[in-house]
This record gives sequence, structure tokens and C-alpha cells, in this order.
Amino acid sequence: MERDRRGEMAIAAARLLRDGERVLVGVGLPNLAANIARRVHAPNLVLVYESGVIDARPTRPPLSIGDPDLVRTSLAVVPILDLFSQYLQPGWIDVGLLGGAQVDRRGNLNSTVIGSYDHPTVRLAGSGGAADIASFAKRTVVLLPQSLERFPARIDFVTSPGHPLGLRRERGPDAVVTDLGVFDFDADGEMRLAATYEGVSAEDVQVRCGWRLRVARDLGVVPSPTPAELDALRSLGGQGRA
Amino acid sequence: MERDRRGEMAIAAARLLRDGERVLVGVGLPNLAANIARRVHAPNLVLVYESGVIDARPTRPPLSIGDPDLVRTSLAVVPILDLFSQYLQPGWIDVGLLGGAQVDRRGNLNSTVIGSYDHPTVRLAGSGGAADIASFAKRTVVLLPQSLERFPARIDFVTSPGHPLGLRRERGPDAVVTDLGVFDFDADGEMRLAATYEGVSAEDVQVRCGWRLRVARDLGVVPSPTPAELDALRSLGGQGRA
Amino acid sequence: MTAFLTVQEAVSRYVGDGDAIYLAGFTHLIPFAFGHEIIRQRRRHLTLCRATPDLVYDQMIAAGVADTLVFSYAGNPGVGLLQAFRRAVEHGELALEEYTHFELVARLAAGAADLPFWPLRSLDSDLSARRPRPRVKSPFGPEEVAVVPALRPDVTLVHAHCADEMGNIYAWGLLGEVREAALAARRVLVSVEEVRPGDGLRAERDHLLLPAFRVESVSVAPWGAHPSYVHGVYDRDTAAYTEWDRISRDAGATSEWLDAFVHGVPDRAGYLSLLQPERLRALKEAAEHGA
Amino acid sequence: MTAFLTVQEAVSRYVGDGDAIYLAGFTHLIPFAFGHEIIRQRRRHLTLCRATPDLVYDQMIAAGVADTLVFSYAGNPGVGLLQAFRRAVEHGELALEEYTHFELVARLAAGAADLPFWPLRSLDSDLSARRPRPRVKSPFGPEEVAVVPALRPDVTLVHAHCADEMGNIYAWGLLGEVREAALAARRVLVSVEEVRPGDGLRAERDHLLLPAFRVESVSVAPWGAHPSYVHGVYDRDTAAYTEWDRISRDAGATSEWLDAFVHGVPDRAGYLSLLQPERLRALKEAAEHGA
Repeated sequence: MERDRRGEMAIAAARLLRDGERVLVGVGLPNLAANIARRVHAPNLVLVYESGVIDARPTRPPLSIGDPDLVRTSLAVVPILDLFSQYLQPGWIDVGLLGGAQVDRRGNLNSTVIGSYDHPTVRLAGSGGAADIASFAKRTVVLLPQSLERFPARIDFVTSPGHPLGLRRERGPDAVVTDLGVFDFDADGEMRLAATYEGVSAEDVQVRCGWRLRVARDLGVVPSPTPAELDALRSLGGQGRA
Repeated sequence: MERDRRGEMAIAAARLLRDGERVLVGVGLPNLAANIARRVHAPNLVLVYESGVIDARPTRPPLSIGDPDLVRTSLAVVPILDLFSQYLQPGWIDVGLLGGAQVDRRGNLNSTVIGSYDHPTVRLAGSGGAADIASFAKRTVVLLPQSLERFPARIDFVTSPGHPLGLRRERGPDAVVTDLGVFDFDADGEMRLAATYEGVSAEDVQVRCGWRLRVARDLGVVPSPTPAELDALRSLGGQGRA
Repeated sequence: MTAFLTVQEAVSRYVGDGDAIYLAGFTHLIPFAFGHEIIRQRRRHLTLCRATPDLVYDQMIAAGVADTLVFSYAGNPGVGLLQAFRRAVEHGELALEEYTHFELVARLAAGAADLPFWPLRSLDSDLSARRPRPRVKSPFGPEEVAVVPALRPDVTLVHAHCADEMGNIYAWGLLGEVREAALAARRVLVSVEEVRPGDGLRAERDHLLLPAFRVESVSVAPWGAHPSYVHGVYDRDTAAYTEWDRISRDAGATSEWLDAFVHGVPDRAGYLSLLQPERLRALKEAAEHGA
Repeated sequence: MTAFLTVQEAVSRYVGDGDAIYLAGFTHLIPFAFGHEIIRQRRRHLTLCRATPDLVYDQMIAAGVADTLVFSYAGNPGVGLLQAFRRAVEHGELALEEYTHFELVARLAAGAADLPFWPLRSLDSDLSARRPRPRVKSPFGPEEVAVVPALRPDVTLVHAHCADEMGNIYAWGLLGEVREAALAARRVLVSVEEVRPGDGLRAERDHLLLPAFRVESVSVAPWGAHPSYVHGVYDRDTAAYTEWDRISRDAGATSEWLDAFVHGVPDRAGYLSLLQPERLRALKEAAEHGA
């Protein structure tokens, strides 16, 4: 039976969100995670989208961050400039949920280019608000599937800054959720494997990581999805098998 | 028969406004002047108030620049910051109509203090938006009754900048309207008597001016109010006798 | 979570001696209920910040709560000067930090964005001669622009039309500098005409003034802006602005007024009980007909 | 005075080869009618500015109108990447000026305020390594902040719900960066779903997007934002975004699409005649039910 990796990732990320927090989300997995959290354990989670939407209660998976459904169910929609300058920059966003093409051990994210910037192998979409969110959300949670290409020793381009060398800055990456496990960040700002899904070993993760991975001494197991979490996942259009 | 000096001043100032212009006005005489212009010869005059009101069509003399009647008849009300930064500063306001306690030969205006700033004889209200308007409206028209105290050689405080010494800047004071006459500004930025009301001589004006006054070679006479102007004045609650 | 407190509790808990406070509202929505309560609780050494001090600060200055005034236009709108302010300044009893309207709201914008300064254009005047507006050179060309420092009130006090039960705040009509003043503050206290139960207000998303997470406390205070106005609810009490001009010209009469209308009543309901019901009714009708 | 022109006339008169243009609208109100007309009139060497290039710029890039792209997120929202953009970049055919969303809208804010730069906080990244965000020292303390240069498009093109006969422009729903992009421009051209006669729109003052005196011309273009959306009027045509992903992966198919849907029709009415009426009806119904 194949694992529902997307569903597991969304549920694992959802658990990192606390009730009442303001969460800046994108479409896809981040949106799924935030909405699972809102339905399961964080009914007062405030969903914010970089399109300016504040406190949306989407009735369907949004197809873009400016989806009319987000607007129609929102508390308010503010100009993008206000969202970034008056809400994100001063620290009123608790969590940013971010994806990316690559991540490194400092939590730096690449969503700009594979290969060189001037002669790219694959030109990606670029920052959007990601660099701003990674800089100024109180903490960020990164979601991406795990592979050697996505966890290289050196990413091709730093779009969104992680922790500087040797130093964990006050805001910045706090967790990375992949289809193999969940990472946190050490006091010196380096990524560390904190837990794996059932049946996944630290070695399985190391094989898909381009640097020598730090592993928590008390490496945990990501608890299996609860029925409530699976219900929420299903109702949100995720696959959600047990 | 006593002259209706306020009415005459408002009508003289109204004539300086051209149809379609955006005029930033205050309450009192400036508002009266702008509304006479709108009713007589400039139906598309756009009245703007520093409270953020754009294109008001007041049904009564406003009692403050935030009068509910201005809001209810406006095209829009914008935040004050937007009014100053996005409309005034870039030059979208054609005319500022300003009052003041004192004016000097360069068109500098004082609305801050009589006496010294730290030990005032009379502390006045201060700039409000006046200094901003005097700085950035394409031109300003100043309204104040004429007296030696109000036209001194040296004003007590420069609240709103006029033309710098020896230079007429691109934006800035363009006319002064008093109860004795109408002034313009020379190419070098010095105030000059351009016209007087009927029965008023240049000497009458000089007597109430604290510096040696420049007088236009072709000194004019302010035309008498037309019936239409007097009608507008009366309908706006001015006195308006012929 | 936003707390629901009385005006007394909110001021008692969050406004301290020596604080820099901002009572927001540009001619409209001026939080008089909060201002009177601050007088009643005899706060001292406050720095009062407000573009237009208006009657509310004239009364607070007369009551002796303020050491410093940060402002841009100290007039009695439509009437003339602020007499208690004048007396305090002419007697050297009040320190002034004076700006233009544009500069003052720009200071709030910097505070709201958590920036140390805000850029704007500014010509020289005696205002800038007394307190320079430093110039900053553009890295992108030969231009210089002036900058003003961020203003970050300890507490901004706001009056608005209504709140929902979560503490989201809604307002209609002229907003002036209210939003920037609130977002610039460390703490925001709001009084409202009413709290509306249920989710009905969510349909009014274009009139959201502040989301609940930016609001420390909400207090119900009907007529909390009188003699200023609440768009569509009650009109401005212009007669009160004229009366204040007369009263405030005399220090004794001013004290008597404060004793009767502020210290002599326990709260806003007490203040309202001193006004003629017909007077309030007329203000309500004027607002409803006009709207 | 605001001119009332056809989309063809407006583009012909005001969009010149080599201009820097901004097609405003963040997922919502994207001015596709204007974008297609610019392709049809074969403008060249344009600098295309837009936070989210979206399909409209992908099509314009494919059509060869652009030398340079100023942007912050070049994705196909909800679908993936922009394939024509990718091809152009991977083949070195398009110069890029790349920012974050915050930086790009801040550049517009500076343009709208007639300032040379805008301050914001910014951490180092490879974006800033390639194009430094200069730091400016605060005159008021030890802090430094980054600044980005003003962006002043020669022409900003906007699509909105409606205009009155004076040329005042009204819009509802998500506005993104539309207002700043318009106010930053030397000239603003607007297309609208409809022009409403009389003074009725003045009651909608909270939805005024731009006053007539900031608008050069107004053009009537029903469905002018398709496949983007107009809040409450027609929904986003998500299928079109997915179809474009398939079409645009192939340069030949892309050319065929442009020949059929842009060059092959004289105007927006012609474009609409190529779409199934049921498709448009469904988008209209979705918007009305949702609203």
C-alpha cells in the first residue's frame, strides 16, 4: 500500500501550527496544512495570503492566492504593500509556510533557478513574497519532498534567507517537513532531523540528503495521522488514506 | 454703505480658479471662494480638503474640513497620508487656497505664532497642512485682510515657505487677495500689487503694508461682482450685497 | 485574545503616567470617552500625540495630564484657537513637538511599518529651522529627500462604530490617520458604539478598520466620540465646539466644566445624563438624514 | 479631461515601442484585452513590469513584444511555471530585473509618491547579491534600512469593473498593487466592463479606484480580464490557465494560439466569439453564486 506522502506532510506541518497564530500560506500543501490545523486543533488560526487576504475561511482548496473564494470568505483584503509593510515587516505574522525547489542545512531556500542564474537549466518562478516571509515571519516552516537534488550541499541560488553561518537568527526557519521526516533547527541554526515517519530510518533520510545530517539524540517518530486529521484531509480534497 | 469685504475677497479669489482644476481648500473664505467659482464659471472644479476628502460638493458651508456633509457628497475620502503623499507631493493639486496671520513680500506665511516661538504673545494653531500645501501645490492663492500687522516687513515665524530670496520657484505663491486689492508675484518672486477694488488707491494699500510695495505699471481695478457671483455668494451664506 | 473591558478598566490597565499616547481620529471618531477617563484617573506627565489636538486635548491639557504635545494643527476646527492650549503654551507650561500634517502622518507610517524614518519632500521653514528634517541622499541619483523619525505611541486609543465578538473593529466614513496611528502603537485600545454578535460583520470586509489581533481591548461606549461625530450614527455637535471656545477662555470656567462634566461623573453614561436628550436626538437625526 | 477611446485607439495613441509598461492586477482584474491589443499592434522592445507576469505577460513574451521583464513571481498561479517566460530566459532572450513582492510594490509606492526610493527591511540573499539593495543610515539612531528605487512606468494599464461618464474608475474585491501601479505611472489607461451613466456611482465612494483626473483614457471592454476574473462579475477561468500550460510548452502551439486568439481577431469581441458561450455563462454564474 503506497503512502500518501502529501497527506502525511500536510498533517505533520499542521501540527506545528498553534491556535490563534497568524499563518502566511501559499496554495497547495501549505494551504492544505493550515486548513487541517484549523479544522482539527486550531479553530482560531488566522490564514493570511500574500495577495492581501486576511483571515480567509476557504470553502474549497484555493486555485491561486487571489482565488475569489478566499476574498469572499475573508475578514478583509488589504493592499499588498500594507500586508508586507504593516503586517509582515513589524512581526505580526507568526508563521510562514513555504515551499521551494531546494533547501540547505541553514534553511536557505531556492525557488529561483536550477543551474546558473544567467544560463539556467530550469528557470523557476522566483521569490514572490517568499524571501520577505522567510525574513520577517517569526518562524517559517518549509515543506518539500526529500531528495538529493532538493537537499544539496550547496543550493543553486539563495532566494529566501535561512540562518546565517553559525548563528540562529531570531526569526527564520524553524522546521522542515518532508515525505521522510520532520527537521528542526539547532541553537546554532543548523537543520537537524527530529523525527521520521514510521518505517523510515535516519539512514533512509541521510541517503537523500547532500550533507552530513545532524540527527537528534532522541530521534522521534512522527505519530500516525488521527482519524480527525484524516477526516479533515479528505474533506479538503487531500487523498487521506489511513 | 459698508463694503462686504469678505464677499469681495471670496469673489476675487474665485476668479483665479480655472475650470477643471484641483483646489485644496480650508473652511471659511477659501471654501467660499472655491464654491463661488464652482457655481459661476468652473463647474468642474475639484474641491479637495486636507482631511482626505476628494471632489466634495458641499450643500452647506462646511463647519470643519472633516464635516460630515463633505464626506457624504464626496467622490472619495482617502487616508490623509495618501492625500499628501500621492496627490499633493507629486503635483496633482493645482491650487492651494491658504489663509494666515501674516504674509511677507516673498509670500512666506505665518500661522504659528505672534511674538517669539518660545515666549509667544499669541500662540496660533500652526501649520496643519499649510506648509505642505504651500510647498507642493502648483500654485497657492493667499487670502487675508490687509493691515500693517498682517503685512509686516518681517513676519514672526515662517510656517509656509514662499519664494526664496531673488528667485521665483516653480510652485509656490501666485496671488494674494486682501480686502484692498489683489497681488501677483514678479518674475523674481516678489509680491506686487496688481489691482485694487474700486475706490482704493495704491497709496491706501501702501499705508497698510510694512515694506515698500511694488505696484504694477498697469495697476488694474478689480471688476465689480457680477449678479451671478453675488447670487452664488448669497446662496452660500455669504452676505453678498451689490 | 482581545479583552472586553470597560473604559475605566482599559485606561486603568494600559495607560500609565509618562506614556506617549495617541487619541486617533481626524475631526471624526475622536475618542472623547477615553480622553475624559484619562483625566478622571488623573494620569500625569503624558506625551499627547495627535495631528489635531482638538477639544479633547485642550481639555486634557487644562486638566494637567500632559507635559508634551506632539501635533500639527492646534485649532478649534471651524471656530478658532484652542484656548487652554494657548494658555499653557503662552505660560511655558507645555513642551511642543510641532510638525506639518504630512510630516506627522508620515511619522506614524514609519511607526506602523517598523521603520526608523519615513521619506518625504520638505522645504525649509522656521519649523525645520527649529527641528531639522534631516536630508538623506538617494543612492539612485543626485536627489536628496527629507526624513522624519518614526512615531510609536505606547498606546493609541481609537473610537469606532462597532466590533464583533472577536474584537475585529469596523468604521465608516472619514478615517484620516486612524489606521496608521493604531498600527504604529505598541498597544491599541478601542471604544465602540456597539458590539454586534455573530458573523454578520464579516460581510463588511471593506470597512474593517483593525483586525482583532492588533487590538488589546474593546470597550463599549455609546456616544464615545461626542462632541465629535460618528458617521451615519450621530452628527458633530458644532454648538459644543463653540461653547468650549467661550468656556475655555477662562481658567476658572474651564475647571468648573471639568469638575462637572468629567470628574463629577463616574463614566460616559454619567456625562450623557448631563446633556439634554433633545440635543442628542437632534444630532442622531441629523446624521441619519444626511447619510 | 479623460478621453473615451476604444482599446485599439488607446494602445495606438499611448503605448509606444520601448516604453516601460505595467499591466496591473494581482490575480484579479488582469487587463488581458490591453495585453492582446499590444501584441496585435506589434509593439517592440517593451519593458514589461508586473509583480506576477501571469499568462498575460507569458503571451506577450511569446509574441516578442518585450526586451526586459521587471517582476517578482513568474509562475502560472495554481498550475506551475510560465513556459514561454522559461524558454525566453533559458535561451537568454529576455533581460530580467527581479525583486521580491515587497520590494516591487515598494518601488511602485515610491513612484506614486514622487520619491526617488522607498525604505524597507531586507536581508541578504542571492537576489541582493546580484542587484544590491543599498542601505541608508537613519539620522535618528544606529539603524540602517534598505532602499529600493522608484518604479515609474510610462504607462500603467488597468482593468476595472466600471467607470462613470467623467472617467472616475470603480473596482471591488482584491486590489493587490493596482492603485500604486496606476499612481506611479506617467499615464494611466483603463478598460472597464461597463460605463454607468449618471451620478449613481458617487454613492460607491469606498470603491473608487482612481479619480478621473488621474486617468488618461477609458475603454469599454466586457470580459476584458478573461481568463483572469472580475470579482462578482465573472470567475477566474482556471481551465484556461491549465490549457495554457499545455499549449505554451510548445513554441509552435504557442504561435498557433496567438495567431488564432490574438492576431486572428480584430478585438476583444472577436476573441470572445471564439470561446464557447456555455464556458462564459458558467464563469458568470460561478461569480454570481459565490458573491
